[in-house]
Amino acid sequence: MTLVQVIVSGLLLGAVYALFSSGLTLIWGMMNVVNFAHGDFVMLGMYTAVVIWTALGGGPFAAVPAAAIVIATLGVLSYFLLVRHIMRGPMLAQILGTFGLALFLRYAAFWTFGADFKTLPDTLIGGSFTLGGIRFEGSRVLAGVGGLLITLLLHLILTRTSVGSRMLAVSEDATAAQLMGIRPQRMQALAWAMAGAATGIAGALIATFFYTSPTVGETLAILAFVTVSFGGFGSVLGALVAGLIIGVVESLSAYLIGPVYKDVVVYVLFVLVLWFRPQGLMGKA
Amino acid sequence: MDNMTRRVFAGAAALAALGVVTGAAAQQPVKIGVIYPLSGNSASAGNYSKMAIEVGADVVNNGNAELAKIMPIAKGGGLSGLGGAKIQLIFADNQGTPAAGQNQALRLISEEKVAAIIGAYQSGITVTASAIAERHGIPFLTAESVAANLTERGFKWFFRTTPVAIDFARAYSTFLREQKAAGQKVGSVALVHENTEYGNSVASVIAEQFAKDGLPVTQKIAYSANSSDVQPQVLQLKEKNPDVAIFISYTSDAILYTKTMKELGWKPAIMIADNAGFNDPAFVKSLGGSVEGLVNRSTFAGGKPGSVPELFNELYKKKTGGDSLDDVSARGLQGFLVMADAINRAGSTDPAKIRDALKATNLPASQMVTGYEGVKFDDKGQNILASTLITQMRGGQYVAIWPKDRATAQIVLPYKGW
Amino acid sequence: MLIDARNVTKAFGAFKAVDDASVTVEEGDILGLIGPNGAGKSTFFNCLTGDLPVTSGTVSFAGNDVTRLPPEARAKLGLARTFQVPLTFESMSVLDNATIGALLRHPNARDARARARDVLQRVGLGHLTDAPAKSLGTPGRKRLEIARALASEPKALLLDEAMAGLTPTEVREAIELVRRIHGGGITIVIVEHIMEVIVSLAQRVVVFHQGREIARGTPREVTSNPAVIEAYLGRRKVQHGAHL
Amino acid sequence: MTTLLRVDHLEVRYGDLIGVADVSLEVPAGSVVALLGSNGAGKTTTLNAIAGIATASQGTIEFGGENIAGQPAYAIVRKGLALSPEGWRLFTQQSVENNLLLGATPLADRKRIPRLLERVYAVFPRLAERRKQTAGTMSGGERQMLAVGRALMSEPKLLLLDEPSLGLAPTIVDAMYDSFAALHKDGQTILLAEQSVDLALEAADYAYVLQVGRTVLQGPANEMAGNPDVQKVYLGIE
Amino acid sequence: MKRYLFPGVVLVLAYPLLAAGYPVWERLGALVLLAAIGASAWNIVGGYAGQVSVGHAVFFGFGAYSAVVVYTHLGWPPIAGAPIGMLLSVAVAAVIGVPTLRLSGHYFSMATIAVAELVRVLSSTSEFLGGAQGLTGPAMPRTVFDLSFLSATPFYYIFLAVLAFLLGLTWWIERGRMGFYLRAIKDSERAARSLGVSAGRYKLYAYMLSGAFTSLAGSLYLCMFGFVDPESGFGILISVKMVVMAALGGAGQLFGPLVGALILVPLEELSNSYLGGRGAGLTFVVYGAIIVIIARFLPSGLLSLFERRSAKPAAKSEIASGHAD
Repeated sequence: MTLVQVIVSGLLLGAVYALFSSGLTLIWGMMNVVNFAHGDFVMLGMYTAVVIWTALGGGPFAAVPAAAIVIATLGVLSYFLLVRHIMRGPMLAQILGTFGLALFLRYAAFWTFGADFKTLPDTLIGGSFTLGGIRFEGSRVLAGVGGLLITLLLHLILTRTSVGSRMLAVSEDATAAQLMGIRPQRMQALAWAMAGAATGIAGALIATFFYTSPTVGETLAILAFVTVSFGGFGSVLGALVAGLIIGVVESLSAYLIGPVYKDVVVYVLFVLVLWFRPQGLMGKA
Repeated sequence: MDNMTRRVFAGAAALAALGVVTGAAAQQPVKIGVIYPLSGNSASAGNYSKMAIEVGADVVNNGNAELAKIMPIAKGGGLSGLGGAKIQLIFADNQGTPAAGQNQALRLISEEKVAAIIGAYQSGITVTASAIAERHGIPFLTAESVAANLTERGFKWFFRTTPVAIDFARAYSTFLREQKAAGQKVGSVALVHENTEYGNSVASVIAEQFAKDGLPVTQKIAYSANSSDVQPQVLQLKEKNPDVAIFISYTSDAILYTKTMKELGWKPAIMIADNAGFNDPAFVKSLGGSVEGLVNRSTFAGGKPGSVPELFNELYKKKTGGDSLDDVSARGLQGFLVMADAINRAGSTDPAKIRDALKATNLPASQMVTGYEGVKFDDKGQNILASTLITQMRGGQYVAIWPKDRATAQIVLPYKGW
Repeated sequence: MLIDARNVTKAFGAFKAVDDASVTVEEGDILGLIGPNGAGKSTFFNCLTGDLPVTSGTVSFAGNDVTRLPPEARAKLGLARTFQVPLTFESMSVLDNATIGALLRHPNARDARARARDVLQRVGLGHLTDAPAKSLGTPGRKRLEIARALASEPKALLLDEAMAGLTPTEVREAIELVRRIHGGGITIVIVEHIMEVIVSLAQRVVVFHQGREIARGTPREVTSNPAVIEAYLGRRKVQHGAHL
Repeated sequence: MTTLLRVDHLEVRYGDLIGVADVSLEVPAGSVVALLGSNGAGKTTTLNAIAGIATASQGTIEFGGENIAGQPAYAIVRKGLALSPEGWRLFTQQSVENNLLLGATPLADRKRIPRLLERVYAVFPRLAERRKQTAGTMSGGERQMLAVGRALMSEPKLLLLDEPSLGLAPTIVDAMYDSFAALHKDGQTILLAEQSVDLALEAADYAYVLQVGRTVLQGPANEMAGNPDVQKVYLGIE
Repeated sequence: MKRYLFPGVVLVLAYPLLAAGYPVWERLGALVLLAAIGASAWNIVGGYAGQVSVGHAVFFGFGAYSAVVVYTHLGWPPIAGAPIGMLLSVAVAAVIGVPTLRLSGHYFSMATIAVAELVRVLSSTSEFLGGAQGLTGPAMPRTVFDLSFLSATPFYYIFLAVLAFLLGLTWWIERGRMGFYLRAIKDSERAARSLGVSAGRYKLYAYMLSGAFTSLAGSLYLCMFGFVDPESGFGILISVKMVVMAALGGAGQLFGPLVGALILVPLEELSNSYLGGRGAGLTFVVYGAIIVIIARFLPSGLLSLFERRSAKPAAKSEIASGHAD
């Protein structure tokens, strides 16, 4: 029974990994840019939720959409002010620029909110329930299900809607997309907005069961990078599958081998995947 | 936004302090360098300690009538031994890296010409920063770093006021054996510790001590700090269901463990936190209600009205806008007071004289902010009177329950939790 | 036989770009590979050089089976090539580009550089040695690619549409250049759309259409072959007859 | 007949290379005009410049009386000028139908889309069979059909086709050219770049022949058909 | 560029004299050089060969740990561990490089991050390496070989010698066959291979060489600071700083990493010294903003400012027609 509990909690965790990785993979897929500030976008989403929820008394129903809007705006601003310019340069410029952005955002948050750890109150979704002998925590279920839904939604937007189709068109061949009357910059800005919104929601949902601090993005960023390259850059569905696998592998190895070794297991698995499938699980060759 | 008000308040206080110092320029101020993590992962602790030390300097420089009754250094008007020289604190950020810690130590010594240094919180950084002080012949006092080897380096300028792992281990062992005698079940003990310098060293010392004292450690769970998830660990605990669980964790993981144990509905009869994260004001504020009856180790536990800890705590609360002193900030403040006392007695800013004064330090328990039995250094620079209190969470704050002579409340078991 | 490709097929998913093609090249040949756009000649060409792995079939070069060898190993055996869209080393000077080729047989950079200078002189880029490669236009880049390949002192030089995008004067100069190279004892395989080039250069011609070989022979033979004319000029109505 | 498109002394440079040196042509509304020339003659560059994905360095491109030279491609296509480009440039990761729908992006009246889809499927029944298939898995001929179909989806006033017969089996070419004829009859204006001289001349009203980036021959299609100079230009035989 | 060389060399040699009596400035000089050694070592594979490793902390950590381990376990002076670290790093580079160098672009970067994190976690569980507590070098110098000096000036000249050797070696490589081949691989691996360049082998050579010198930087770091733990040895920030420094100055250029170090290290140290004590993270707000601004306006690094303008801007020339085959 404990094993089942471990797997369930791994799956829920994995869905959250998928959620906060989906924005990263979307941006990569659209324009070959790896956003080293992604973890800090998540962090700012968490702070937005904390501020709206507690300081302004908005509660969860205002916090989640507010985080989505704030981070989407941040994404669009980053695109127009920075990314649009550095994506024409060498790949190193992307690392340089987004790493600088990461430091800037992280310590701007530090300056504004202080170094304290913050947590959201347990009200509303704090409880837990038992189902068939397995315990579920409300906030994690919400985050896990939210993760699944948002990732699937992003996937559906990309594959089933005309705007998604246009975005994919720009990512494959921006010139040909122009021949269809599509403005590539608009679609790319839209991708940053969508990725930002997903990332903001991810932050808000994670904040319900995780602590918030200016440096929390670092912890999450490496996980997001691993999830995304594991699943294949650019594949939202790949991020979902990879997130779930990583979540379960982490949980199982922490339980069966020892928590210190869970990262070892995940990284070894990741390197093996890259060895046998260099483009990641669902990436395009 | 209590943070904002706090920041504004702190800024105003700093400006005021600056004004006082420049105003009283009759005597050269005595510069003390303070190295803390003011950015990076441990910045929260560093910033609280910084404020506590600022409170201490304010008391020394401007006096406090209540405290002056107990400790002479609080009379005000600066350091009497140096003709009323004020103390000027020079803070430096170690950024959480040993390199920055060492670079800043050198700057404090060579540019700021500080008379002594206090710092640097993380043991690894204390290693590198104190090495520079040693080479330059500047006294270095650490108030928090507990790594055992710090005092084993044969340094002549190094002092440590804080108790170390072995002190904690002895305290736990005695405390648990007393509970056993009182009829509590302590047949199995789980040690949950983060895989860091702090977590590993404390856990292994506890394990050794317990083995010596016949307390069975049945489970040892090491985990990586800043985890994204601790469910597997809690499930392992739930399965073995030990009578006693000791958590050695920083804030982020302390929050996760508390939340996860609540989620998974598991609690031991005696839950002990080894300070650190469970003492972080941020933790206490947000999760204090979920850990009712948690036994904690702390060197700070309020104190009776009119006592040194209580008086300092009030001053600190005023400065921070409501936050109480916690174990880390209280230890930092204690370290500062020891240093101020030594400089005062040295009657000089000559480092050698300060060192000699530190060596001659002999402060009684009554003058302690922390729960030490006093301060007195051995040849290696370790405070031999350092000891710890055991506290328990009651209604959102920690109260001292052990040792009996300093307890302000009776212990209540088993652990209630949420 | 210098190059012997047998039953080469290259499929991309369901699409067979090259379908069971066999071509041999004798030492000293100038072989032309022609065909309209989309005929599969470039794909076939890339199978010869090792840039694309074959789906089935074998390729051998100078007596070695090179079917599974990577391009660099084939280059070491003496197979040099140019690219349809020039892949010059953009960050380097013209001389450095050629030096990369020369380093294959002259590990010492000074020797290689001297050798590269010679080759640049021979292909008519002598006056541009110090110019940045990215300052060259397409004709210059194509010439530079030839120089680079020549500098590696190959047995065979494979030219992938080396003339496309050149003016008639430039084409004539390029043909002259290829003749000179051939005169130096290097076997040439040339993929080309421009019939003029093939007619004036090639000794033998293989014509591709839709991934298959549809004709082979001397240039004169193939240009009068109705299948070739149809492939090139499109479907011809019978009443027009053949004018060639 | 009014002139829908007028290109005057067009020059396009790629760095130092002149892709098109001096091309002038006119396309009257309702006509089919063929642009002939061997590979490298500048047909593709001319079409690309008209559609806005290559930049004219000299000359003017007037479409419906407005100079569109220098405007971005996405703005030009909205004025009613669609290109089926060289190399097809399909969105290979998306389905056949999605590719067609993307072609309809500039269309203001979304309600017409089903009818336009039907029209394309009628011209290329093969595409209807494969509407759910990923474009990247199709054969060359099918890709060509899709590229032409996609261009038709925006109901352009002027359709630019870059070598539409390339790589297609003769029967399909026939069917496609039949459909062009039908479109022509409906009043569709087409500018057609073709290597296949006879095919193009059969379909066209008027033809221009390019050589090395210049218009060297021009005339009514039926006159060009028997002109031996055309073959000389093509095969480079003097 | 050349006319700056002579005054530059004079200034570099005389710097400690100018800074004499100002220990912070003496030390700053040494810190710049140490950072430049690391970034220049990275530059061999990341800049010249264009393989952007974000996991070079692996080698840095091996160097630092080798130095401290020979002291802890054998009682040797730490510097004696430097050659061991270099050899070890060459071997480790081969083991990591063979699988990862097949990956292209960001996948390579991500794989190197993963490997570095893996090593970091493993090191924190190793008793031999002192676990998470880390290991401490000789507290007080026993002999001169412990390289424990009151002033940073001896370190300055040691680092300068190492950097000069490394840059000299890089310069020599740059001029030789390997340098040509590495740049060719960076520009177009396909074209390089068509000319007989064994791209895989040369990338691996560059990776091993780069690893060896990054390891040396780690050993020197340990000699100066006397302490290493998993975070300060194998932490991701160590890797990222090497990349950022080289990219900021100009990756793939001999003096690029040095220029980057000359900007970033003083910026970091001075902003920490003057802003850090206020404890609000202002240091990094400024530091981050400056990096963003440089990336935005000079994506190819500061040295691109000095590039000759004579070369016409690169225009992607495509052939007018005929590449549809």
